[in-house]
Order: sequence, then structure tokens, then C-alpha cells
Amino acid sequence: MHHMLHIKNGIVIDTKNGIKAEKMDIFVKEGKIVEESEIDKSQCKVIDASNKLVVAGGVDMHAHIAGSKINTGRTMRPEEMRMVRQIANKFRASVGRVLLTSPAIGYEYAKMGYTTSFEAAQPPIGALHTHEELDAIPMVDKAALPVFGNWHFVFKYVAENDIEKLKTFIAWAIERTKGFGVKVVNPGGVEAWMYGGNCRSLDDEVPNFGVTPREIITSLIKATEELNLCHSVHLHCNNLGNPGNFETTIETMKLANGFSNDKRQVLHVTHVQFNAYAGSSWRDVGSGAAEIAKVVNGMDNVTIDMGAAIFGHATAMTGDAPFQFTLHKLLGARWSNKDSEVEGGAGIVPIMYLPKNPVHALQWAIGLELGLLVESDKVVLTTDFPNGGPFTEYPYVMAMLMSKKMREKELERVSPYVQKAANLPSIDAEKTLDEVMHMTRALSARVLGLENKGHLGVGADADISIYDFNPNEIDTSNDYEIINKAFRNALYTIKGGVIIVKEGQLVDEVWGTTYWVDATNKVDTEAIEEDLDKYFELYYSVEKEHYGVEEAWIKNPTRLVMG
Amino acid sequence: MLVIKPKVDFVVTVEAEITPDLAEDLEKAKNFEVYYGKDKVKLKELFEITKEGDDKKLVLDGDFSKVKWIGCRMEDGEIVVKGNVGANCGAYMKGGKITIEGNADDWLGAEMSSGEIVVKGNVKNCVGCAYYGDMQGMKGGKITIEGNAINYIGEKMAGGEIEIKGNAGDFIGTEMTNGLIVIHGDCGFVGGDMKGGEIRIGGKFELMPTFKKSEEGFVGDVNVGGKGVVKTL
Amino acid sequence: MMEVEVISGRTLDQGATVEEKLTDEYFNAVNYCELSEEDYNALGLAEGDKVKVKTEFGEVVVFAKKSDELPKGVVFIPMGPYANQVIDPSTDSTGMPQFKGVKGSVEKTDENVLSVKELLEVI
Amino acid sequence: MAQKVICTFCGSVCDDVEFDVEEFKAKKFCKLGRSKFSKKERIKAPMVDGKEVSYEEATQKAAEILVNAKKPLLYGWASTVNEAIRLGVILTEKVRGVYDQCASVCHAPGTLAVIEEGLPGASLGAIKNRADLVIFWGSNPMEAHPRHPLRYSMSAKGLLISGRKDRKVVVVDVRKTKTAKKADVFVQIKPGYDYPIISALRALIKGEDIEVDEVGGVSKEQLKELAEMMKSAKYGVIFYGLGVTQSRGRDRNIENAVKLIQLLNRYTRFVIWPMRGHYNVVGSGEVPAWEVGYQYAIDFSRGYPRFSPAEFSANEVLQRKDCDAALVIAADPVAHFPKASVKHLKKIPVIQIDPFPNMTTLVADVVIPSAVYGLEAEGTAYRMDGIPLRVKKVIDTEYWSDEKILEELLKKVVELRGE
Repeated sequence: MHHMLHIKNGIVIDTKNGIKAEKMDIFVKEGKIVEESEIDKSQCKVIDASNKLVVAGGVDMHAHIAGSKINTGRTMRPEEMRMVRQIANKFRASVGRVLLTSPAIGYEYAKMGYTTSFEAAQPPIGALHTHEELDAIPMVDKAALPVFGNWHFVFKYVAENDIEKLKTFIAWAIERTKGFGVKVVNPGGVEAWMYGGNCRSLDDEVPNFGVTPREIITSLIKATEELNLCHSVHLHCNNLGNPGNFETTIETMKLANGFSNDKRQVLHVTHVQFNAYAGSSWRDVGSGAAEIAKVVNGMDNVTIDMGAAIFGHATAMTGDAPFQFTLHKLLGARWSNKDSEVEGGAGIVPIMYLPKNPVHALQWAIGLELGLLVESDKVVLTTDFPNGGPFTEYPYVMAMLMSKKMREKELERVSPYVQKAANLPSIDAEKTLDEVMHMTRALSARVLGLENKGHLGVGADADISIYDFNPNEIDTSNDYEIINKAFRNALYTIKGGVIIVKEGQLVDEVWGTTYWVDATNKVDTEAIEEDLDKYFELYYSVEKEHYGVEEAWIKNPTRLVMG
Repeated sequence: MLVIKPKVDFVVTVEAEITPDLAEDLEKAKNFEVYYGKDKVKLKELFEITKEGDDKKLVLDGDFSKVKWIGCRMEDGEIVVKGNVGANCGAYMKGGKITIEGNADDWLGAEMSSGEIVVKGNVKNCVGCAYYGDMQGMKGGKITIEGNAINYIGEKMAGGEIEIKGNAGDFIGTEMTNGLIVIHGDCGFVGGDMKGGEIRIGGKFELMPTFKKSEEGFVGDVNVGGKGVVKTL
Repeated sequence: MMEVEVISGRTLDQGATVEEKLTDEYFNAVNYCELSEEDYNALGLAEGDKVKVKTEFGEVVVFAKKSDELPKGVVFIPMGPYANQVIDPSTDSTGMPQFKGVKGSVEKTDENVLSVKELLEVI
Repeated sequence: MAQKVICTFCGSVCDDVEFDVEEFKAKKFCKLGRSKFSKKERIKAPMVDGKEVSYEEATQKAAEILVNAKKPLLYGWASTVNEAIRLGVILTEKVRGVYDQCASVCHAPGTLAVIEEGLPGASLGAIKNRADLVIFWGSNPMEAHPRHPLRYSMSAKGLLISGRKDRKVVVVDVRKTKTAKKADVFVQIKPGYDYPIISALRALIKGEDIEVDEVGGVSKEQLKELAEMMKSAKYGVIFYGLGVTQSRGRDRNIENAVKLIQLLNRYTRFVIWPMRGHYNVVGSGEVPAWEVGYQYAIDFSRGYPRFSPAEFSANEVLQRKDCDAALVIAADPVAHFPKASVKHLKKIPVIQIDPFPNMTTLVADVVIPSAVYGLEAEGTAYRMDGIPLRVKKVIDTEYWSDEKILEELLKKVVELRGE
């Protein structure tokens, strides 16, 4: 139910608006945060938040929550679905260990005080499927990022160095897929995989197209910036998952040089943990996190997210099909693959991170190192769900970033290999609560270009989470157990002004919106019509007029027109 | 010892995860919750329960072919089923003994790690197998079938012993890594992707073409670099 | 009588009439058994003749047809209610009955081919 | 005027076909699709115990049957759209019944193989663009998916392939089917020997010798040739069909085939894909997978989903007499299930939702006629390769759509349960 809300006496952290653990009241009307004067106090529901932390709802800017990949993952792994979180009652039955059902995804985010989550890789031709699953996730706002980096249209326009047509194509494609921005996964590498290969360096040529990952990335950044989309290019780098790949990652980040945007980064490099390995083989693999952090910290136009690895079960699922095959060979595990028309591909492999396994322990350490060494205004907290592990473990990561003591305790149970191959044991830095709230709210919202998310200023969406501790009284270095527990079970989660969670329990079900970006006003799609017709006739297996998603097919869409 | 008799002919199956632990307390046993279709009911609503003596033993007297999960996860004690029994009997069993005087259904002793199961009659499929998505089937203990079995015997088996006195169907010891399967009669496909362990067969069988003849029998499966042994009894 | 393996499967006619189950077209699309020329001749069959197909799971009378697709010893009945009288219903824990490769026999018969409705009555 | 429509017959879901509403005439369709888009006998009105009633009354009676049952089976779903399937899954969860779908007697063994080994596959567009070797294994598209060879596989043109001549086509089957007659190579096998043949191929591809001269009716020489052909393809595909899933070995055949594909990808590119039957049988597995975690054979009696084909697949449930009511939608189990299963269906209350009278209508207590998707109602369907397509509504009808019927049914179930 929609109420006017008066959240009273809470201790607010709102980094975007410079509020650092100050006692203040928050007012909510019609799903938005409003001035006190807008509220009729006699009609208003009061929430006493005395001595409790009040922040904006968490924003997960990179997770795999919807579409054919996670659903094939569920199908492949019935053992994942045996964990029962909730039997059917007022709410839907909810099951899943790391891979969750769609209702469970919404419920678990809500319980943690997260209110927004973005699907980070939407196969364009599968867009309707992705949207159907997004529509099945209750509680949170959502969106999906279509993948561009191996799409033949992109290769063609990059090869022709025709940025205008590339821009037009991007605008067309995002509109057709009801997508949110430009996701790039192993540019060129997935096309090479169609012939059994990969593009591991920025200058490997894509078979039959004469273009390189370097050119693809640069052109996509240029086009995205000229279109001035709300979100930048969102890049899964080449050479993922291979020892020594941190150099590729650094070289890739430098491609952002020369581009700028006064609102946000021009390049977001995602789940960097998987791209931050030093060494030359799995025998001498080490952490490249410090070198990467140095580069990111020295640039003002690149952001990253951690892609932290959590010990326990996970499922690797990416558009990086050649990497997934490598992982399958490495682990001898089940393997699904999907080559998709002329758009790229994807793969899925179950994995389990074991503390005593040297490589896994190193991956665990590297994720945390990135969170610690990169400035808090440039690194978002993620696990690349479900690749690095469950998003339900974000509270663990939060606590680890804030407490060296907790890290020391955890280091005792992991492979000693970490001591020599990683930086983590020697890192003294501890993030503050403000910083961690920034990394999970204001920053992720800014990276995505969502102006009404991640903060509690007037006009913001009334997505609010309240946690059961007083930030002014907690010692985050020592009270890590309290932190870890409190962030798992929000005292209140408020979504669009509706109380959906109370004391960690679901109390109401809401359906968030699905954002999509419309930049077609900035281009004339006529310019690429002939190319589209030709490609659809020759290389697609569906008709062009049946390709894509209409807004009316989406449950609760929000169209964002690019200015 | 408790004697448990069905009171009615069951319209749909009953899921009763009963173990010999129940023998300790009659009241507790009577109020033990089981599923009858969508209804959660007390054991006493469906079964007549009487206590005879103090040993840790259940005697299931009657037709239990529509009762599933009997003896699941049991650790010790004894269960005797006087008639037939439903699916998943003795699944995940850790110890004790189950004797079934009639026939058993699918998934008998699935993923069991210790203990003993004896079936006087026939059994269906997936004896000692791994449930879907799990990496290992039976890890220890012994299953003896006096009659026949159908398909999927000891799939992904990692230890223990399965002995079938009669015939069996297809897919014996598929992806088996350890343990012993003995079939006195005939069976169908044997040894696909077998990595280790031993299969001994008394009658006719169809071995995968990917085994190599050696002094100790046939060794394979070469597709997985297996060291499994298949030989005649 | 002849020992055979019975298989069932889709055909174009069966598919094209599958949403008209209570019509003669569907009846004609599924009420026959194909035999290899060798088996057909061995049973002394001719156009319009009927055969009784028997397995451990049941029996059914269907029209006999000659086919150049089948090897000797294998007979084919289009998927549907006639085939389902004789196929192996057990799923062996997989959920899938064995619709193909069921050992049985075929013999020439004068008995009538039941209609779809009559078939349902006898189940 | 003919307009482009999307065919709702088989898993090929052809979207280049045309339909003239005024003349009620289908163009470019195959024989199967034409039958779908033609006028035929419909169930006239909702019925309870053979008497015509309103939709209201029929859904009320259906809701009562479902709510009163200890364990209802809700089966079918392959020939309806995702929007209806989703409601069906939620309905099954509400009444704590068993959800099963047509794949159970079709391609579900392939799903079990996905659990064991995964599914290294490709969209049909990727295959038409790249595959220089197409193997139909126990599948016969000329009869079951007539336009598949033309649009996606045998003679389809694409990026690297200019047509039939650039492609080698192999059929592995027990019969010399119509498809086999069009192939370059036909490998005739003994019924039930797919599994050992695949094992032998794996060994030969790995470079291991096999110590037998023949496997399942195929000579070692022929196996070696096939292995070599697979290994030397640039991009190969196995399209498997019911010949594999419905015969001896079932899911294990496919599991073994997936292992073969895994191995082949160490040498070249190779994919495998099932020739799914009904136009949205993929959706009837995908929807429950995201809603409740599993594709089929799902039991909700405990208030949460559990998966077990041995216990909760429709044929097991029926043969074990483990359901006391059934809702059948967009399927005809009385025609397509073995006799032993049909026996129990005849004994319990049955609700049927379908546009057309069929054998299940003859045993149903409640019959609820529905609109034909693709023609009279729109919604989302997944082609055999998982590609989503929105099937269209091109003509008006008085019939309720499955989605509307289920919405109403769900509402009434909630009311009856006092929630």
C-alpha cells in the first residue's frame, strides 16, 4: 500500500548529498522523497528510525538475473534449486542456493535493502525472454544491457569507420531490445570462437572482418558518447580468466583516454577480479589488482566493479563463450554454450570456490583488493552474480572492506598461496561505512546514469533501506559481525514508498519498473535500413519485423528519452 | 519396536520420512508429520501404530508401495517392510538395516553412505544412484536384491556394494568411480564412462565397445581413461 | 506370426490431422502399421489387409502398409492411440515411456480396426 | 490481403509465412502449418458433464475440482503461450499439485542430459550461417518439421554457406526416412543402440581403437568414417529427435552425445540441438524454470517445488495412480499416452482447456474451449532454439484465451481457498 511516510530520527548517510551519518527525517509521498511541507502529518505513517542507519536502497549495477543464461543455469543445476527459502503462502514459493528463481531474486534483494538490479548481458535476439524474466522478478526496479561487442553490424561499421551508422545502429538496437546501454563482452573474441579461436589481445584480428578489439571498443565508446547515453560503454574485457590478463585490462582502460563526460565515466570495466591476474600460468598466477587500481585511480573517466569471488557454490555464465569452454576443460564440469545468430554467444559452467584451493583463494583476495585499493568513487561492489557468487553475500563483502580484523580472520582459513601471490594480507586500508554505502548506492546509480536512485534528496525515488544499527556508535573495524548481519536483514526496505520488508521479513509485494533507453530521436534509422534488411534476409533466422520487443509487452516500463 | 499398519488404501502417495528413531517414543511417532498429497497429517491418521518392546525397530506391516522416503537418512536401527515399499526408500541412509520382504520402487538406497538394504522381491530403477545434479551416488554400505532390477544400477557409485541375484536392465555402473556391483543373472548395457570400481556379471550382458580385454577381465571406459573392471562371475 | 520390433513416430499426415482427432482423416493417419516389403510379403499381405500387433503390453488391430523405409523385422505405427496400445508404458524412472523399440509380433487378421472412440472404450 | 503471421504448429515457429484473413488462406506454410491455419471443428462452448455452460460456471467447477483434490496433475502447456504457462505454474503452486508438460513424452530426456552434461548449442541462425556438416540423429524433419531443412539446416543459405552443396548431410536412424533419402550419408542402426554407437565414436575421435568389428549394426569402418567426417567439419551440428529420446537409453543417449560434442570442440566447432516438437514446448519448460526452478515433473505438495521425473512426470503420476484430478491444457494425453496411463485418467475428474475436440475431450468432466494462439490470440512463444517470438492475433473470436481462462481459474481458486 502507498502511504505518506515520515521516517523519523534516522541516522542518514547520503553521500551524493553530502550527508554523513546525520540525524534527520525523511518524507515520502507518492513514491518520491519530498519536502516536509508536502506531507500531511495526520495521514502519514511514521517509522521511528531512532539510532538506525537510513540509506537509499541498494543499486546492483551488474548481475545476471534474467534471460536465457541464468535459466539454462537453473535447468542445468537442479541441485541448486533444492534449497527452500520460503514455502508458498501470501508470497510465492522461493527456492535456490546461489541460482535463484525469479521471485526469489526479488525477495532476497529486498531483504538486503536492495531495490534496483540490472541484468548485465542481454543477448539481443533473446531480449523478449530477458524481459519476461525481468517481469517475473518482484520488488526491484530493473533493466537489461544488450551485448554489442560481437554483433556483425558493429564489426561492419567499425571496419568502415562509420561512426554515424554505428550510432544509428546502437540507437536502433537499444530501442528494439528495450535495453539500457551498450554492453560489450570479449569484443571480437566470441566471433573468433565460431571458428574455435578467441581474441585475447586488443590487436587480435577478428576472423573475416579485419577489425580488432581495440577498434571495436574505441568506436563503441565514441558512438556511445556522441549519443550521450545515460550509461557508458560497459565492458567485459578480452582475455578474461587467464593469468597475466591484468595487462590487457590496463591497456583496455587506457582506450578511454581522450573521451570525457561531465556526468559520468566514459568506460565502465566490469567484474575486474576476473581480469586482474598477474603471472604467466596457473602455477605462478598472482594478483594484478594493485597495478589496475593505480591506473583506475589515475584516470577520471573510468569506473570498475569488483566481481568479488565468494567461497562456495557459483555458476559461471557469460557472453564470453570461448572463456566458458576453457573453464569447462579446466574443471571437467558441465558446459552449455549458445552461438547466437550473428550477435555473439554465451556459455555456462558450474563452479565452486574453495578456500583451500590456491587459485580460488587468490580470486577471492583479488576481488577484495580491488574494492580496497581503488578509490571508493570508482569501484562498485558486485560479485558478478552468479559468476563470483551470490549477491546475498554482499553484506560479507561490505564487512570485509570495512574491517582488517575480519580479513585477518578470514585469511587464516584460506590457502597460504594468497600470502605470496596476493596483496590482501598487507593491505591495511579499511573503507568507511560512508564509502561502502557510496559503493553500493550513489556510485552505482551514477555509473548507470540513474539520477533518482542511490540518494535521498528531494525528488529521488523513495527506495529506502533502514538497518538495525547506529552508524555513529558502531566501530566498523571491530563490529564486523554486526555489520555482516545487519545488512542481510534490513529493518525496513521501502520500495517506491511501499514498505516491502520489515525486520528482514517480506510484508508486501510490489512490482518495480523496467527502464529502457530511447535514443532514436538522435539518429535517422533510415541510414541503416538497407543494411538491416540485407543482414536480416541473409544471416538471421527471423524476420526483421518480428525482431525485438514492443513496450506494450513489458509489465511496467519506463522509457528514458536521451537528451 | 513399532508395528505400523496402513489404515486405508491411499488415494495418492504418502511421503513419510520415518526412521527407527521413532521407535523410542510412541506418542512422538503417532504425531510424526507426513505428507498425504498436499495435506500435512499425523502418522496416526493414516497408520495404526503399536509399540512392542524397546528395540530400535520399525515393522511396516502391509502394502507400503504408495509410501515414499521410508528410512531416508536413517543412521541406525532396523526397518522391516512386510510388503512392498515406495520410492526413495533408504535414500541418503547412513547406517542400520532395511529389509523389504516384497518389492522396492525407484531410487532405493540412493546416495547412501553406509548401512544395509535387503530386498527379497524385485526392485525398479536407480538403485544406489545419485540424484539429478549430484556428483556421487552410493558411497558405502550394501544393497542386496534377491529378485530382479531394472535400469540405472549404481550410477556414479563411489563405494559400497550392490548385489542383484536375478537380472537387471541397462546402464549398470555408468560413471561409477568405485565400489562393487554383482549381478548374478543377465543385464543390458554395462560400464558406460566407468572410471573405477568393479562389476561382476553371471549371465549375458552388453559391454560398451570402449573396454579393452585384459587378464582380469575388461578394463575401461577408455573414453574417460577409466580403470573400471567388468568381468564374469 | 512374425517376431518384430515395434517403433512409433511422427508422420506428416498424423501431424496435419492432430488437431482433428475425431475425424476420419486422423483415423486414417494413425491406424496402420508399416512393414518392410520382405515382412509384408512373408505375411502374405495385400492392399487393405489388417494385422494384429501384439506386445507384452497389449495388442491392436491396424491396417497393413508396405514401406521402403524399414529394415526387416522392424514395424512402424504412427504415434497416436493405436501405437499406444502396444508400446512399453514404463518410463524406467525417466518419465518417458518407451515409445520405440518394443519387442512384439505381427500377424494377419480379419478382426476389425476399432475407431478412435471404440479404442478408448476398451482401455 | 495476406499478412505476415507466425506459425504456431511445430518448434520451427516459421515467421515468414502469410495468412489472408478475408479468404482464410495460408501461404508459404508447410502441410502442418496449413492445417493449423485452416478452419476445423471447434469445441462449441464450455461444458460440465457434457452440458453446455458459461465460462463462469465451467471455471468455477474447474476451480472446485482443483481445490478439492489432494494432488491434481496440471499437464500440457506445449501449445500455448508463456503468459498462460506462467499462470499455470502459479496455479499449480497454489493448488499444490504437479506441473508437467508435453516434453515429458518428447524431449525431456534431453533436459536430463542438460543436467548431467550441459547443452553446447547454437541458435538456428548460427547453424544456417556456419554449419558445413548437419547430422540428423533419430530425427526426421521432412515429416515433423517440414520447413526446417529449407529455413535452418539442410539447404539454408547463410554467412559461410551458400546452400545445400556447401553442406554434408548425414542421417543416423533405424529407418530410411524421407530425410534419410535426402542425405549424403545414411547410417542405419539397430533400434536401441544409439548409446554404444556414440561411445564408440567418442573413442575413435579421441584416437582410441575399439576392439569390436561392429556396434549396433554399424561396421567399425563406417564408424571410423563418420568420426573422421565429424572431426574434419569446420562447424558441425547434431539435431536429435524422438528416435533418441523415446527409445532405449533415452536421456543417457543424449548425455553421451553431449560428451561427444564436448570432445569434438577440442578439435573443431560442433553443437547439438533437440528438434523440439510443439511451437512452444520450449516455453513450457523455460517458464517454470524461472518461476520455480525446474522445467517439468514438478511437485508442489509440500508448498515448494520439487523435481523428480520418476515420481512427478505425468506418466509416472498416472501409472502410479498418484493424482486424484487432472487439468489438461493444450495437449491430448488420452491420444498420446500409453494405455496404462490413460486408464487412470478415465477414473479421475479431468478438466480440459483446448480449442479443438480431441480424445481427452471424450473423458473430460469439464471442457473449456479456448482461442487459437497465432490466429485468435497473441502471446510469447519460444522457437525450438529458445528464440522468443510474439505470435499474433489476426482474427477476432468469442473464445477466451488460455491466459484469460487461467486468470479466471486462479482468481476462483484463491477465493475458494479463502486467501
